[in-house]
Amino acid sequence: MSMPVSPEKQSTLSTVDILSQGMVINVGPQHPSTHGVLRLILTLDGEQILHCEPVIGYLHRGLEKMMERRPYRHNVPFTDRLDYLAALSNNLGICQCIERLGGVEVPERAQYIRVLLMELQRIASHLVFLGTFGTDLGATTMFLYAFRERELVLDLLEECTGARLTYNWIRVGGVPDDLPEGFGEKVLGFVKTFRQRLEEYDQLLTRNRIFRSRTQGIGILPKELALAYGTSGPVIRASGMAYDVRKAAPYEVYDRVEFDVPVHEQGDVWARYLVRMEEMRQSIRIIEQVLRDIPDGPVQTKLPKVFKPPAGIAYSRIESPRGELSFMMVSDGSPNPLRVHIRAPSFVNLSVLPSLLEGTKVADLVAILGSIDVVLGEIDR
Amino acid sequence: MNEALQHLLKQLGEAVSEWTQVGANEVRLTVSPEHWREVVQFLHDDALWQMDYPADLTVWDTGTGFGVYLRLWSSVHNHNVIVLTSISREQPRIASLATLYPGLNWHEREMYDMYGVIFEGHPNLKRILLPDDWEGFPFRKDYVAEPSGDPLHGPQPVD
Amino acid sequence: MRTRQPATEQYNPLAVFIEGLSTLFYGMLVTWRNFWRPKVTVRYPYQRKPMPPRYRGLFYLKWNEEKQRLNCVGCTLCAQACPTDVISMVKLGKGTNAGVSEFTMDLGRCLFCNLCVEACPFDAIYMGPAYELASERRDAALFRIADLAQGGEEAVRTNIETVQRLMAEEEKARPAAGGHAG
Amino acid sequence: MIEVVVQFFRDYPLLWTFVKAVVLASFTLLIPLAVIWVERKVAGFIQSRLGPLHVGPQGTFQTVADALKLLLKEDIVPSGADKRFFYIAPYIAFISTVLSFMVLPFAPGWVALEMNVAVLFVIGVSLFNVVSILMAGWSSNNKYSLLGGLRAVAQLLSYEIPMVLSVLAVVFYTGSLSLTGIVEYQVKHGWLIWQPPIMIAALIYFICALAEINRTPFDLPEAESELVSGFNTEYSGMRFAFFFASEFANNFFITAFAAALFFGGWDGPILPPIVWTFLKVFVMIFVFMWVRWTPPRLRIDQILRFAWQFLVPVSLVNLLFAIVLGVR
Repeated sequence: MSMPVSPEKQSTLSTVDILSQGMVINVGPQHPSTHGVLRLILTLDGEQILHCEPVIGYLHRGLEKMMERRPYRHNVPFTDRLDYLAALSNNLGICQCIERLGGVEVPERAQYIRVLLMELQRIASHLVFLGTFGTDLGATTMFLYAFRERELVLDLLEECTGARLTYNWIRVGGVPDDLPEGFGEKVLGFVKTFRQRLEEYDQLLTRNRIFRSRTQGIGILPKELALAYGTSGPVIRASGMAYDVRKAAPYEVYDRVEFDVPVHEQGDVWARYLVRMEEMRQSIRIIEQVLRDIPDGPVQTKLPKVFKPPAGIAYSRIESPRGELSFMMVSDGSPNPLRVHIRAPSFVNLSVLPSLLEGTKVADLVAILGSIDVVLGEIDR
Repeated sequence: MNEALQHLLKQLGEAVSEWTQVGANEVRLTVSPEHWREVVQFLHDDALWQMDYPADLTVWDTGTGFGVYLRLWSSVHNHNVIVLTSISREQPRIASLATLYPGLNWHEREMYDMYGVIFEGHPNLKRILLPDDWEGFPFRKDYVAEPSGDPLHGPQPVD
Repeated sequence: MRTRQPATEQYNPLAVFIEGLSTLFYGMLVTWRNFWRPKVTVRYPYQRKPMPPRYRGLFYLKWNEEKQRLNCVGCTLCAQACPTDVISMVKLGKGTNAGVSEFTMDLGRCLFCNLCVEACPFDAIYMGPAYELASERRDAALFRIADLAQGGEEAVRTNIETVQRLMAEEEKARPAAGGHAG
Repeated sequence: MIEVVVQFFRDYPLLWTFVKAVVLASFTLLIPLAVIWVERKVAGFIQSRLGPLHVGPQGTFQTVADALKLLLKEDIVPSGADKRFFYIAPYIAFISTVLSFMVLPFAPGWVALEMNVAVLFVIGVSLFNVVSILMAGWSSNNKYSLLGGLRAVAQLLSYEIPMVLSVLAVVFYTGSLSLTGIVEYQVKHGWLIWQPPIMIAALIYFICALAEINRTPFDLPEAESELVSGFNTEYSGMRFAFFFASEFANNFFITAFAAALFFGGWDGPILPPIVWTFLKVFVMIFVFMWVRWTPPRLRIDQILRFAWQFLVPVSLVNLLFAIVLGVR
């Protein structure tokens, strides 16, 4: 419970001595707000956090090693289990990496479909953030509302891909099948509802004074620190750095659609929240443009049965809802990769947590951790 | 990019054994492990590079040695640099960059965890994903994963 | 260590109180509106949502009514496409008319990734709409041919009979080529 | 026959009070069943769900089933717990609630213990609740419980003061410390809520009541996402049921108390008085739940700052107004 005190000191304990001892408290691996099996060893002074040490690895499955033992294209379903809230972006990441390694071209229509699915996925993932963040701060109703709308996205994705969570719907060289009949209208219908619902969220949560006082000025991540730690996604954009892979290194057809990268300067929990809310609006914009511009054509490139890319190193980076998701593959010319490495955005973003937490209150812990929005599946891999 | 690359080669010509430019703003450098820290420090400090964003660091097992891969990005110039090196299997040691880029701290710990590569000068080099008492480095190609072992505490001897 | 706590802005309790109360009321309007909205939940065991046609649930082996057999010819392409070695099968006969006498899927390892369905050139294996596959027993995850085939036990029996009959016919038609199997 | 019983109790008034106490105690145990069911339904409807449906019509017996489940559960005491305090804490919470029910006038004459200092009595016994929470948090030998208990005490004590001050405003206004007296005053002079200083007092009371019964935005003592479940983390089975019951009974009481203080108690046309009391209480409970399911929760320092920097001075000034305006 507290640090050991030597016997001679024990007799002369003053109030100051008692206060200077930290209480060590374990948050997780089973805790309602760690969003998975994350364990934080906190040293507390009352409600003040003196020190935080994250302990990860409870979900480690050795995916990277598993991938070394299988042919390239067999590895795509495993990536569903990385960031399970945005499985499609993992699929895209690994497929892009394999495509670069093997020099595979992707048909235009497939690229548009990929972007469409990616943005739907982003909305679904940010809605999970919104809901869990609301619960973390005590607004339980927000959770249900966000999940209600996420359900609409999942229904759409289910109709297109046939699965609700582990989609595995992006293949090396395209997507396995075209969009189902009438999918575009359904997406537009969803977009229409979702616009109104976003307004409602703003009314319920964003404008709420309590919510703002819980998030503003909390967990400030300065721009320099955000860069030096290599954070990405909404975390770095909330710190005033307009780093979005979709703009910095456009992939698929992101250079053909118009959208803004929301940036906030404050770097606090509030800014990270706002960035994600704004990103959902931008995703809607992208979806509408994609549905307008999508060309006809094939959706998949024919590939040989045994796919052997030439020896070399390739990497791909995409903007997953959590940040820069990067796959790196080393090929030695055989059907199996020599090495697959996954640069998980949550892994990097979480490493900044200890420095954010020092000196804050326990109650802010959940707000800060929630605002980083980690998924343990991709941290532990 | 070209100018910056020339500048780099002029300054650190002997350290960079191989370089290729990929696309407009990406370059791949192969360096010797002794110059690892020096090259990265240069990329970090030099005004033409300012590689301030540590994107990725990883290690792979080639069977005879370990390859090290570092990807940096510059928020100022939008340069991408991949720095590659290879280290021997017997002496898997390389200079740590964790003090230069705090973001590489966990990456280096993970690579130590999985490959047993010692990052010299790392402030807190211990296992990160696996339990502290795990034996061996499971991502090495010669690691024998015993499925009959206790999943929590590494491979157990099978009689 | 307390330096990280941000300096609070000019704190005017009354303004904060009024703002807090008004935004609370504003938010309560949202909850009030939702109070009267139709509910979105489904009373699951009694009510079910229809599954979309592409839904990837429990597998089935397609039954060919015309030929009175399963489409599967036991080519093991699906087993090769599977990343987790779910599928194993016993081939029956050989050549174009071959079939399977046993087809086992260990769904305990299955990722439901659809790769086997895509790999099948014979239109033989599909994923259906059934999704309640959880069980308390490990062996319940082992689906044998009779569990997978459309038509169950009887279809499997008919399938074997058909394939054997076809094999016999083929044998009869080309008695000279009997010796060397491909 | 009835006359004999009535005569018997008239001869032994203490026994009569005891009978009333037993009836009230069972009432205190039963009313949470209704309140919890309402809570679940309201929460469900607000959240686009249907709430409990399975047990009984519209799930009315769901809470009964849950209560039975809790009664049958194993009684677990954490090792290293301070057993005496751990055992006794839930009952203290419950008794404090029952005691406050004793002086509550449901209708004319429907009061278990007619007391001319009822308001003081309520304020006094409700503080037992704080003690029980501290006991539970401390004795559980769990850091989360301890943090929750300490938070709860800090919060409850801070909000007790403006609450008492706003109640005192009513007392000074009506010149009565008896709840029945206050209600009768309102029956004669109209509801107090329409008097300006009492209106502010009612608002302050409402906020403090939210804090006293640990409702969002003041649900810190049991902030699920931070402290697992706060002071009652280690409790299960019967003891948890008592905590739970006392919390919801408290919810009922605090609204009934407000009805008596500000909304004229049983006063109302046509319907019988007891119906009016319950009507007012359940409308207020609904509002409490409505508030509960809307905003996020505050942080402990914000809560305390709000109480000490805003509510206490405002309620003090308001009390002064009430005294000045109330003197006739």
